[in-house]
Amino acid sequence: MKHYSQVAGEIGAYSDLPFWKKADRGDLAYVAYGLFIVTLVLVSYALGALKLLPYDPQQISIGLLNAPPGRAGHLLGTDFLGRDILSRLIVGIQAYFLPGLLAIAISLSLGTALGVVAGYRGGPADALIAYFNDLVDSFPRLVLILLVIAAFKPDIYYVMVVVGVTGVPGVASLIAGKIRFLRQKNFIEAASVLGLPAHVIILKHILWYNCRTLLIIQATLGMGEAILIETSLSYLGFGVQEPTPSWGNMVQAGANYFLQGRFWPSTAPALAILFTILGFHLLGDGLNNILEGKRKK
Amino acid sequence: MTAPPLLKIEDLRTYFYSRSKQAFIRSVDGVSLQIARGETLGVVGESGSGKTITALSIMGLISAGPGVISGKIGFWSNGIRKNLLQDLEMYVVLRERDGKIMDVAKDEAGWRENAERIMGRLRGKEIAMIFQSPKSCLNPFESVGHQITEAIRLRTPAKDPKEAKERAITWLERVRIDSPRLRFESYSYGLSGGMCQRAMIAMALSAEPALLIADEPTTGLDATIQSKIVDLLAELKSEFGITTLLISHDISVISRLSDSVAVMYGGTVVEYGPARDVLSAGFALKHPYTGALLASVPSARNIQQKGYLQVIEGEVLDTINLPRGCRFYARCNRVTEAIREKCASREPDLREISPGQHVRCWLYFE
Amino acid sequence: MSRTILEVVDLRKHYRQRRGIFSALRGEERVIPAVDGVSFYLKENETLGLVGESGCGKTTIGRTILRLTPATSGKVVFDGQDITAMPARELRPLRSQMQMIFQDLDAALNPKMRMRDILKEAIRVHHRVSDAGVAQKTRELLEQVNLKESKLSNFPSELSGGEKRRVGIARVLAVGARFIVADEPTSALDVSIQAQVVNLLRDLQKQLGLSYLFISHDLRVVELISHKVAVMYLGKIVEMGLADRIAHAARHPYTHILWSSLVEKQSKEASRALANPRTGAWGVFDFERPASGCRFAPRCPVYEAKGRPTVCTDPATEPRLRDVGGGHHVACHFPL
Amino acid sequence: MRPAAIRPIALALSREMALTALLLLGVSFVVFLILYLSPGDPFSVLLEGQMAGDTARAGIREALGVPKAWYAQYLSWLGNMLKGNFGTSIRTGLPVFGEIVRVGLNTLTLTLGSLLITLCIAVPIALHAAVRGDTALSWPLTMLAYVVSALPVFWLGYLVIYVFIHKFGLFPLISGSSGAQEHAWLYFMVPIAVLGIANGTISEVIRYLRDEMSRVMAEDYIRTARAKGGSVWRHAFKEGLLIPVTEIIASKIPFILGGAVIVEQVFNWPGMGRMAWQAAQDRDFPVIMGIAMVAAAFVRLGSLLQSLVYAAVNPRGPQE
Repeated sequence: MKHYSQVAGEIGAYSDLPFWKKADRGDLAYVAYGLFIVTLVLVSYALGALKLLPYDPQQISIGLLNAPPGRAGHLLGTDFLGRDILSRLIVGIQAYFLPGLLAIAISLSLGTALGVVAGYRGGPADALIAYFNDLVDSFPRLVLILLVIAAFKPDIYYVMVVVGVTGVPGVASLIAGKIRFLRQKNFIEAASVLGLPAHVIILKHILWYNCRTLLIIQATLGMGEAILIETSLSYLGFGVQEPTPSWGNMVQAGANYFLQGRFWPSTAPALAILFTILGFHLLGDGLNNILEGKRKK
Repeated sequence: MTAPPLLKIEDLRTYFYSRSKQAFIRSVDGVSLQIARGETLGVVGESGSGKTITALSIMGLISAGPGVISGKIGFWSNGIRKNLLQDLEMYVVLRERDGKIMDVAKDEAGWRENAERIMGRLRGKEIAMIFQSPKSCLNPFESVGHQITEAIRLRTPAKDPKEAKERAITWLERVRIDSPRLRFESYSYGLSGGMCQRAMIAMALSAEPALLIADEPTTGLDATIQSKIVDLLAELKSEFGITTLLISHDISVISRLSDSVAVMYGGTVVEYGPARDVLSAGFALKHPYTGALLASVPSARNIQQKGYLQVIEGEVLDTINLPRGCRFYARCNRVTEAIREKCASREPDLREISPGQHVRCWLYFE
Repeated sequence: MSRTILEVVDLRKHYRQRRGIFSALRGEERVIPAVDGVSFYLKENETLGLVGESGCGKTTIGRTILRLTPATSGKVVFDGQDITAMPARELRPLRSQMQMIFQDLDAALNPKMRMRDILKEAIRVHHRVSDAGVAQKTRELLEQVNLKESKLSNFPSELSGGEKRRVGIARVLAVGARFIVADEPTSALDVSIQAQVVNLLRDLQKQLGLSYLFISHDLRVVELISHKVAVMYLGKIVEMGLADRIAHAARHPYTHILWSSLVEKQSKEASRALANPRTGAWGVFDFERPASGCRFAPRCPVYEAKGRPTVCTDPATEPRLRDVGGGHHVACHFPL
Repeated sequence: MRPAAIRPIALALSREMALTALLLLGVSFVVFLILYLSPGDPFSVLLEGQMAGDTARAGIREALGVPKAWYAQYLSWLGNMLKGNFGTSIRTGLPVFGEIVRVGLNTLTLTLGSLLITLCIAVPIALHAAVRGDTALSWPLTMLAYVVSALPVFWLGYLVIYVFIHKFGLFPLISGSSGAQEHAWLYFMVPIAVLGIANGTISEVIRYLRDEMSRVMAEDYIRTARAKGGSVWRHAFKEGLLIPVTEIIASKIPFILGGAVIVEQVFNWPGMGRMAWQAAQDRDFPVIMGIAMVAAAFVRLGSLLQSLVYAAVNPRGPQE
């Protein structure tokens, strides 16, 4: 049985309902979880940068190899060299946080610029950008990164420039699509007939009012993507090298001890990766459903 | 004994739920209508009056929740006598608060199966329907002729493809599509709006239905094409004598084709009677809304004197915030002091004030 | 004697339609003559109705005059100044006087802005106005288009059709428009709301001396609101004159058919007299191969009745708009 | 297939071929550019293994007649590649093209297999959600999809290896090349299953298919089909399922190829991905450049399929 009920006799205007009342519970849960993860990452990044850690992530203690969580004050236990897993996880964020931001910055700025040119100008610019998009999409991302690593040295910032550039087509086509939608409704023509100069139409009406939620969502999804790439690379041995901790190389190091039945040193960072990426994905989708409007069934 | 009406709708209610406003959209809020065999009933009303939702409820094409929640739809056709909303009450639990339905619990999956059992053989066979914007009503990936043949093979004894194709072509000729054999193979993007609508009409009538529902068949078409489609419907009506439920916001289309007319406002029927009375400006016993609607269409007199159009103040009723009293009270200009209190607080019911003429207005009730 | 506010001379707008990369390489290019040599003038405080079936180019004329799409050739003179090729900077002051109301109710409204901000932006687009000035002007606009003050904080999605159209009009008045191209302003509205908007447009014309180019396929509304009417067919004006003469004393066969197709006026005899078996194939404009000479010939009953005279289809003697008395212009060799 | 349908397909095919050629040219240029910009002079890097001194290398370059200008180098490299000569691998000295073809097939099966699995999981869930709407089952399913697509695939790989191999002693964890064991097909299937589930695209694929399906179910011509009493599936299939699935195939192949690199590493799977990893490790340029080209060709293959299906289904011809 599906239940529908109306509480109030008189319904106020739609706009004075605060947005969390209008949104549906599932999306609110997504956004809440996402925001929790983002704050956790920010706090950990700060802690890591300021070196305020429960233990020194590099400090080896022979007596406590692969200790289970909670043993001898190590909240999350220790790894195969007896180093505290919690501190290493916190420091592990350094590996992807700033590079991730760089990747997002590149894909959003370039993507928006190309999207606006394609959407607003149209014609040959549109075809050129479509070609650029196809070109970037033709490369499997990891293969392109391996190529860059082979040519240059495996520095995370080079990699994140590549991740940023390969994120550009996605953003560009979303922005161009939004502009085409507005153009279809003659919105852009109505604004220019009124006398609004082009830069006002683009910056204020198109980007600020109609594209800001879209860009926030792309930023969250972009961060999730950056984490996935960084952890995969450090798993492949190209990311941060031992002994500095990164979630990827912690999983990889811990995995060797599966055969001895010790799962935790590899599972802890894997769960960290899982929950963080999940957080960013849910935040992006939740915001999208609330702000951009879920497609009504 | 006059023959029983082909279709009899009693107190039909179809609601939708706006999750963002957490309130019911009461699209159809107690509609009662009937169509005699061979007659054309015109339903006129503005957007949001519930005329299309009524038609979709008859056909059982409402998918959004909660959908049809109460009412009876009696259907009598050669040999079939059925209530299309058979034991709906078993699937729906309604709770009212001060006269308005505030809670609905509906077993939607259960009702969907039950409705499918009832309507399965009727939809497309006994009752056929054509829609607005015909170009988007045809499958863009299949040729027009093929879709008509499918209807024929589904709903008529002509199962063999070749025979069905021939029959489809004769129907294309019948709806005056030029060079039907060529058009048979063409796709909807290659046809004009007018021709798509003719193909839809052919598709609907090829199953020889007892009842044809036409929902805004001429809206969106050019003036010259509109009149051609209206002519075609008139010819088919005189030739086949098919019972039709014609829905439109264009009063001239309704007056041209209908025998009796129902005027809908805010999800209810406010006036119902023979077309020549309801739609003739001179006829006195008329619901204020009908009168105002007729007056707001530029008539020859208006145009002659370049006079102002008689306007109905205010906005079209929003079917979420329904007022307590008569739905048209806020925009009505014939409220007299004697009935103002009743109009504002109690909703009038649809009563027969003269033979065949039903009105929902306190003005005519003592 | 009211001044001429707008004059259009031999306006043309041809769209080049490329089929695909390959056809472009082969230079095969289809030119669609959307507007093919249109001339008219419009006086202050006057409304010119522009009617014709969809696809006849009436909207394109409106957009070309307002320079939304560049004209292929011809001249547009606004208030005495030739604006066809005027650079954008110079055009800007004039721009505020020439405005457009779009068919799509949401065209003028940014879906994410409240109505108050939409009007404030329109008021401030051409000259700096203090906050108090804006508030005062907003109240004035609301009163002119009779919108309730309470609606100021609503988003466009919360407004009804009629309210959206009125905000569109208020926005146009805010910049001080004197000439408005109204492209199908009533077609997306219900009958009762249409009547309100038609009355509103006429009131504004009386109060502010506005002049309208009223584009619509709703003949009744055009007849009511326009002083003069121009009938278009396949990119050309085939008849132009006073509104009631066009409606009741049409001289061009197409105009007669258009007005006689008004459903309720159509008595059986009128339609049968002009019915032409081949007119069954209405509706599909054949742009690719427009008939030479008079473009209406293939569907014209008079051309059929007169035994298909070659004068109609010979490109040299293509019928030109000529005055048949009392300022009434027709482009037909055998006016009714 | 109606004869009339051949023309749009031929048109779509020729358009796609031209685009693919242009794109592969672009890819080759990007690959060369990256190489050219790399700190070491590409040729000195190439010859690093064999020749020690700078002067010696300069001599070699003259001898080989290696042109100075960068575009001349690019053109000669491109010319060789078109003739099938992708150069020789620095590490193995074998012609790159032969190597790539040998392992390319494995990666192709791995990629297409996992794509198939992703679709086999995603399509039923999406259809269920589109037709039934929100049911008790749909929330857990979407949550599971989210978790699975956020899962690090290498960790899952290790876990699966441990469970399948260590626990059940199914097959020894040695290089995949020895096909003799009796459970060879299982060894073959596990990586495909792992990549199919954990390639990080499942939740997006489900959402895209569900949205497309619900959009089509709400189209007018489906309502006509219902009103006609016809089968909704027959009408909704083309636009609601066939085209979105080909869209997914074309757009997701790059992601899955990326995932393949990792899965091949985890499972010691003899594929292009592992070779690319190896080449990156040893800075073995010809190999990595060859792999990039072939990977790009794979991706273009996907979009070729997509535009073919679209042209075959949509009578209007290739344009939107």
